[in-house]
Amino acid sequence: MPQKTYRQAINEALRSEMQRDPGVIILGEDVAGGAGCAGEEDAYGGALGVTKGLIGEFGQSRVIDTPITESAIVGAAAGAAMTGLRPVAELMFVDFLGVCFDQIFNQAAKFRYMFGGKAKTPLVLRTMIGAGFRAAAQHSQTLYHLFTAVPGLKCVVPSNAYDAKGLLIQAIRDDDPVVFFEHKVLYDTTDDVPDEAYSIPFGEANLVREGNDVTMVALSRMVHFAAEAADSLAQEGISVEVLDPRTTSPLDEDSIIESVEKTGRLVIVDESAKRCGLASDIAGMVSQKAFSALKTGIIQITPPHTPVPFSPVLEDAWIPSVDGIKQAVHELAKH
Amino acid sequence: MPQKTYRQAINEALRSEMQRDPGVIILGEDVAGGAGCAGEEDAYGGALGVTKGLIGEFGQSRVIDTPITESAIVGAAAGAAMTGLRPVAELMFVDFLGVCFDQIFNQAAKFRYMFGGKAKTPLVLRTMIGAGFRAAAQHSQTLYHLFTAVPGLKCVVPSNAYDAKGLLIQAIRDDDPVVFFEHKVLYDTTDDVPDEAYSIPFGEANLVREGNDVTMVALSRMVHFAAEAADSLAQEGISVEVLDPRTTSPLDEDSIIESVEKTGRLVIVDESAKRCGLASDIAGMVSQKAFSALKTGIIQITPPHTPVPFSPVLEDAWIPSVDGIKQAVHELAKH
Amino acid sequence: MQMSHDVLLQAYQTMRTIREFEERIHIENTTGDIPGFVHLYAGEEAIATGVCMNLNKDDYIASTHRGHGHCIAKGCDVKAMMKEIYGRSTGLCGGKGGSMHIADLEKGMLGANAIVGGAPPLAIGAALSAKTLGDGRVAVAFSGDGASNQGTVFEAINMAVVLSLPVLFVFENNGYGEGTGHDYAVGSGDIAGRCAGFGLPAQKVDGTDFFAVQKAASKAIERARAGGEPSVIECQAVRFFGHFEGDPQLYRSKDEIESLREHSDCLKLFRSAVCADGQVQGNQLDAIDEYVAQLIDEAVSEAQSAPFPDASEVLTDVYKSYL
Amino acid sequence: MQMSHDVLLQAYQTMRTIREFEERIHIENTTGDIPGFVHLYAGEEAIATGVCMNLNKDDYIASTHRGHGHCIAKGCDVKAMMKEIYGRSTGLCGGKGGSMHIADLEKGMLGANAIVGGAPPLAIGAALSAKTLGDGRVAVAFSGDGASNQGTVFEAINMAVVLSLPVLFVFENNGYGEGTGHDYAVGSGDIAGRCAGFGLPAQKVDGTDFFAVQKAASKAIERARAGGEPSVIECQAVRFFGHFEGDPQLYRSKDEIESLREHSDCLKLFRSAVCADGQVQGNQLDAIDEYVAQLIDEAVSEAQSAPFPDASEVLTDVYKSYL
Ligand SMILES: Cc1ncc(C[n+]2csc(CCOP(=O)(O)OP(=O)(O)O)c2C)c(N)n1
Ligand SMILES: Cc1ncc(C[n+]2csc(CCOP(=O)(O)OP(=O)(O)O)c2C)c(N)n1
Ligand SMILES: [Mg+2]
Ligand SMILES: [Mg+2]
Repeated sequence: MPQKTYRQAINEALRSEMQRDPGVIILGEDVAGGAGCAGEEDAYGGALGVTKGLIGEFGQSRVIDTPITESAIVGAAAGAAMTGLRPVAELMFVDFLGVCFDQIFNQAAKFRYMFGGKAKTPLVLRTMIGAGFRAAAQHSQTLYHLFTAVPGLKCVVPSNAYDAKGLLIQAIRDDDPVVFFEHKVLYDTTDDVPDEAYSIPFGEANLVREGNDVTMVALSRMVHFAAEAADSLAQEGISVEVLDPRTTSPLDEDSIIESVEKTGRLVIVDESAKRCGLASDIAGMVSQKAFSALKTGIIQITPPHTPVPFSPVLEDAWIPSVDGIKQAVHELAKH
Repeated sequence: MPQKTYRQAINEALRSEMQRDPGVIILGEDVAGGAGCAGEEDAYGGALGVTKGLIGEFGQSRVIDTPITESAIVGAAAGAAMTGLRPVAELMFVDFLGVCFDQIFNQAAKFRYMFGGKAKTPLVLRTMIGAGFRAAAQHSQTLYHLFTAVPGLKCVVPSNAYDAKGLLIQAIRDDDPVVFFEHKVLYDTTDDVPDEAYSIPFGEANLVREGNDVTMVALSRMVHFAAEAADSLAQEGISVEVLDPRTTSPLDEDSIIESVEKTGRLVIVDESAKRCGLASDIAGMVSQKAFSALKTGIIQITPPHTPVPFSPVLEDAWIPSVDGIKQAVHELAKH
Repeated sequence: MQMSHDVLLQAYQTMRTIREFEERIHIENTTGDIPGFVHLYAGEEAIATGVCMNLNKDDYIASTHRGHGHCIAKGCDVKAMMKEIYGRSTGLCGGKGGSMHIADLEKGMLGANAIVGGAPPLAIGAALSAKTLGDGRVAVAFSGDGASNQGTVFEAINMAVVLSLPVLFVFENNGYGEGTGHDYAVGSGDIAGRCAGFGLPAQKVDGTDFFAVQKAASKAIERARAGGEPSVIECQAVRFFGHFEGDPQLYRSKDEIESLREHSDCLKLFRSAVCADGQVQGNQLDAIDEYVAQLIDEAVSEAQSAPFPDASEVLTDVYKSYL
Repeated sequence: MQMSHDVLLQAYQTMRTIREFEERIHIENTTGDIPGFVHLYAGEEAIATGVCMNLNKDDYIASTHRGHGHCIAKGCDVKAMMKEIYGRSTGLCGGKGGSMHIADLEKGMLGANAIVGGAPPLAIGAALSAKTLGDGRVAVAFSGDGASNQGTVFEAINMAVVLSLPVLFVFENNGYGEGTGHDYAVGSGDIAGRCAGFGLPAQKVDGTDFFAVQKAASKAIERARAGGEPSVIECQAVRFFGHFEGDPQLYRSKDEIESLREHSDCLKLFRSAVCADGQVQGNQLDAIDEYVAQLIDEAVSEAQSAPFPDASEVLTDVYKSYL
């Protein structure tokens, strides 16, 4: 099967859905780039090149460069979605939610409920998350917990190229508003990705690695750290099962509980917030629904309760590490 | 001791701190009301009358009516706080955070860290939370989880008039940005409130009721429901300890753990989100740090994962209830 | 353009329906039967009516917290609206929305909106749909004077200009944002003027004058429909009731409302204009008044006896599908 | 007002320092030693310098993602800045902020800002402090042309007008917001014009002409200081490098930068202006060039050998006090 990057996989998903459905449009800042300039059209193709090439195929009316105006971008997408299009809006960095959150959390997410079931809002908001680029406190956050908390939204956190394509196709076809979180450090990672369109249903965790001693739930980039830790632990004779929920809303509670019932031990590795983040969400769920299966306390591995620092030394210390994960499992395995 | 409402208590806290420190100013929409109108000054005194009377004492230069422009309000407060004032800004309903979140979560909250410890941002953002007013999906939310998740912010959730006064005075004197969440249904509740100024430190839970069988952690309005349920359960011979953390950030983990170590059972009652809310945050913390003390699973009682509905019948069903709490405890007590 | 007799009667009926709807809610509200926050549109009827009569059923409007008038003018069923305001299961939104969230997508009414400045970004989205699908529709966003200070509104206006979207932004300047005066809150005091700076035609009209509103709106909507060009209309308006029901209105002078009702009532002004030049007979309007009174009467009594939703419905309609 | 010889040399030195700082970072950046996103100010020196030379040390500025020039013009230590950009513990922010968050509160520099439109609301807050405390200070907010489409910016401008705050909003219109042209993104194409609609004086000046900027800024800042009146200046600017370091700049025409460097270099223009009328000798400027080259050289080598923070510092400076 062809090897493709996470970036290419996302681009392919967009292309195939735009070919399939003329109602799919893309809008955002520099999603093409070059509008109103003397040089090339498609000069950017998105800040990190994810939408490159689409304007050439679909034209300016479907790949729409906007001013720097996130409330208008997200609001326009929400309004367009409730009136017949399937817009894919781009919020360049999730850190910018602070200037446009209303349009997604109070508007798009709530239309259906407020209007008594009569609205359909098939909107996808693509956005970039994650530390690791030395991009500092306002360009490095992993904020999917803020969206996961919002009833009416679905949240997708692909950890690899294959999932990114299938989940994005699903997101675009979905009739509810979906926020799609792309981890910036993953764009150049590669995977087997079929050329044809395929979709991955929401709410179905991926079993990354089977194991019997410890269940490890990890999200987005952390899946790779978890798998690496699991490989290393396997050599010590500790068998770790790694689960990637792939979507945080809906969350595949069943698969997590089933695994915990097998292993009796749970570690959660997540780059979102230490407080009210996904790790505590999952820990809370398991401690309510599968308590009797637990042999020992649930360990959450998250960044500290601090902003993301700039200096490489500090940022590296901020991001959960493979070593930190292994240490936590050693701790657990004692029980 | 004089009986005062939650509303009066907050008003008194503002008045006493404004008397004490000329750097304390208030700004927000209709915090006085009547600016540019033919009728009375102080026509509103805040949407629900909380700041009434202050403009009379402190004048327009310290009680500042603003246009409807939340980013400018919160941003101005953040900018003023880092340059020598102690602004108390009002975000009328917390539901409006979507048009101004950037200025609090990316700016005010992060100054100190981003600037290497050199900034001081003594800002208080007062805001209204909670269902129960038939105010529907965009005016009834309890969103302190979104702020609690943000490193750099402190979050205060007073459940009664006495605490409201002491905690607000503490908030105004505090050198970090504080978000102060007032539950709209509590404004008319009364309590013994001393006339003089006093402060309540952050991160110290209030032991509302002692008990031995079950620990119940409840926040804001839910403290009253928890206490009512506890009273009723006491008559059945179930002894419930009720803890009110009073601040969600910092969170008094020690008191919660200590109580769980005594009772072995934990119920959390919270009006914020079911997903990534305070209930899962606390459950996750306990399941990591005090697992061995638990005799049974932790129960989270929250609203469902839906927006807040308008119709009284639906809204009443949405809000956690005393009956629901009692039922959960019966469930627990079986173990 | 001369309006036909029928169109005049229809316009009057719309305005009268809005007025009666609001006056009646004001009365009924005192009984405590109407839940939640209610913001009445009485006094501003000529605006919603003068604008929406230029729209087709499948054109779009996006409204405000003060949305009853826009709903009625866009053709929403008044009985279903009343039931919604009473929180009943047969309301337009099944009782889940209430006054601040009434919507009727089949009528192109994209919702009242409880967030000041919430609607304009949505309206440009509807206009973007129209442009992309080439279906010739247009969108209208209503906002208040207070909303004209909210950043989202300017973002929407600018984007409409940049993308040449078929949208009209209507500002209803009733002089107040809650209890804060327009003259205080709006730098320059000139909403149309500040909008014009974004590169689109912006006109000021007397919002108590149905004909003036209709004429300006018709031109703007034609322009949008023909070439995708956005525009702005600022309507000077008057508000007969408080900001919300229960507002003691201390910020207004004692005789302001009385004087407005006397001199600036768009219904009275309409009646004298059309009767003066003999286009319409007074008794034709009286008949409409009677018809409307009856209709609203029925709407209220039907709403009061309509069933509440079942508590289990709290869980439905969150997603089209979820797990 | 004629500027003294010393002031002219000082202005030149500031501009040259910014230029050299940025040109050198551009070179050093290719080695990969400089972490993260870096946005260079080269080409726009006359703006930061022409504005900030009218400010006192205790006046305030709030800046953008492209903030090095503003920092230097406001008097931040260039060596500490360079160390910050290299992520070192002795940097201005201890390595926690980096290029997009350099701040120096003691110099009234309230921070670069990685959120487009983030600074103007903060600047009005600083102006509110000045007004409340009556200390006669003023605040300046810098924004780009792209930022002029962000709602927060208009909110800040409107509030400054409403509250009569001593603040100046400077727009640096370098023609691009990332790879999107100003002509496309800014409805009406006239930033000063759209700002004027909010009720404050707004002027357009040539941002490559130090004297024009200085004159306009001086007037606006005096007005603010005297009576708390806000104003706007839009400066037509040029950007010599890409949006960020690493930007292939495909959206620009091939010879644009060359031509700008030839004809629109504010430093060259300054030199010929002051030398032409004999106010300053060319060799005086050459001496400054040499001094600055040496300074930046030291700044870079000192930064490169400065220590990184200790990993444990990740946990400090979140709160003044917590638990
Ligand atoms: C973002 C936001 N801020 C504040 C409010 C509270 N609020 C509701 S209506 C209103 C006044 C709106 O004034 P205007 O736009 O003039 O409309 P009017 O009520 O006069 O029709 C305010 C401040 C809100 N609902 N949303
Ligand atoms: C709210 C927000 N949206 C988008 C961005 C991404 N971004 C950073 S700089 C920039 C362009 C800014 O253009 P302009 O204001 O003209 O400033 P210039 O870069 O030209 O100096 C963009 C889009 C951001 N940092 N913040
Ligand atoms: Mg108004
Ligand atoms: Mg620019």
